[in-house]
Amino acid sequence: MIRVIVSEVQIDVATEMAMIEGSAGAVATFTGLVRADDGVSVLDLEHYPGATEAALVRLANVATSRWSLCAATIVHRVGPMAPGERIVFVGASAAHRGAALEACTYLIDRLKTDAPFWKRETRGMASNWVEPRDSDDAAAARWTPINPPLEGEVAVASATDGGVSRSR
Amino acid sequence: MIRVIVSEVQIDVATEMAMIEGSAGAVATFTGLVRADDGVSVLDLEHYPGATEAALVRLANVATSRWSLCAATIVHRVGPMAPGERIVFVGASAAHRGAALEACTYLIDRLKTDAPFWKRETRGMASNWVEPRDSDDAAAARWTPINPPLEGEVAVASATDGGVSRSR
Amino acid sequence: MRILYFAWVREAVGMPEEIIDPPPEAVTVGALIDWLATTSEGHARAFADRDRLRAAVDQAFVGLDASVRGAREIAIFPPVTGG
Amino acid sequence: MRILYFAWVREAVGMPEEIIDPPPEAVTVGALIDWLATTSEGHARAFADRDRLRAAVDQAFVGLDASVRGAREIAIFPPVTGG
Repeated sequence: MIRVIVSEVQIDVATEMAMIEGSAGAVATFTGLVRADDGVSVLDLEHYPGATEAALVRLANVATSRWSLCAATIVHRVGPMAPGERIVFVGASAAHRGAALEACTYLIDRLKTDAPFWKRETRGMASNWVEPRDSDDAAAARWTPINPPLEGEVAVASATDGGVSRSR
Repeated sequence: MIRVIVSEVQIDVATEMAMIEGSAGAVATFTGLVRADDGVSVLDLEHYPGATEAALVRLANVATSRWSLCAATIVHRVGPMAPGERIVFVGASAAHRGAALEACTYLIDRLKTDAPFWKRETRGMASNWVEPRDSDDAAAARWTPINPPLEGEVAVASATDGGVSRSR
Repeated sequence: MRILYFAWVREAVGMPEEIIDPPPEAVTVGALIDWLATTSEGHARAFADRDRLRAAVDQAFVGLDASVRGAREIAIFPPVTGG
Repeated sequence: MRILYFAWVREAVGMPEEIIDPPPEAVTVGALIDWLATTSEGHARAFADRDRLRAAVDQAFVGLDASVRGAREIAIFPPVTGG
């Protein structure tokens, strides 16, 4: 089961955890938050509606094929958010832990380089666009060569507050 | 912050997630569940009271030192549980995702070999003790050599339904 | 042809999107950017440093040497920073 | 000296713990197990295959060649299977 949500609404991890657990034996998750300790008062997330959801669905599908996942979830917040709030939640569930943990790392590593999001930080009166980190490119690159997405697996998701839920 | 709980009470991941997030930028978690699809009707977890909590606190402390974590949480259920229920939840939070993800994998890999728990499965009328898996030994071994626990970091935790919460 | 801009590219250009009718020599994304840079000071500023630009043709990430032939939607933006 | 048993070792021995007064030659965990195995059929059955046994002395995991000198609590159990 692939679940992709791009939304201005706060991320509800309890709901996401419950949805991804299903009948799997192992669930690994990653949550990225607006750090409360580095002086940022507002983090703004801009994205490319349509292309973003398609990229995330493709990513979730590739991970599901590669690690035989029971489920893959990607929830990404957009718009303005405050320190301590969740920016992104990714989760992978599988029969055993190795697959879930590896797929979870893959999802967040590739999301950083493969999905069209842009962060702008506000500190005091100053706003600036976040520069990409070389370490993100390196983290994403260690997963190549990847299996190409299977034909017909790439769905274009709606850019609404709802999400895309596809059964496999 | 180290948080270790060994309890017969169901694991509340929403609470655990909220507690571990704190002011960190990155949280990685792993949840192990009683698989709902392999014929097990009851999973019983036996443990060594006192020694278990000490082993888990030691593990959380080693991970916290090695990856400079903001927080490490280990919650392990004991007693009888049903398919779909959570057996274990581990979480690691850090400033950046690499540390959180690696520490999370370390915590669950080492928990499998370093903490005195024993699983008994009931299928139909038959009960049997689960045999250890060679792959668990291999997964735990790839983390050695580990930093030894620091002097004075090993606290003996109570074996009650509460937990051990230690500020660092 | 629809052109979309994001993040600081959007801010420098001064608009989130525009409909353009590029000249026939703009056969690649790079050549299209060359031409767009001549259309206003904001465009010139946005496109001054090619190393900081990324693009998508019909919502697929591509290099600046990719063809724009037959494309309906071109997006030009900085390196992504999500997650 | 307090001896604890867990999992199928506990079931085979027939009790979760016992207080014993081992003979002086039982200086290691292995030697203690040798002696315990003579105390009942259940003990003998529990300790038949040494490769399947693990131990802790005063709550620290040890090998079967570890000393029991001065120990207050010895635990004998199968390989662990938590998580």
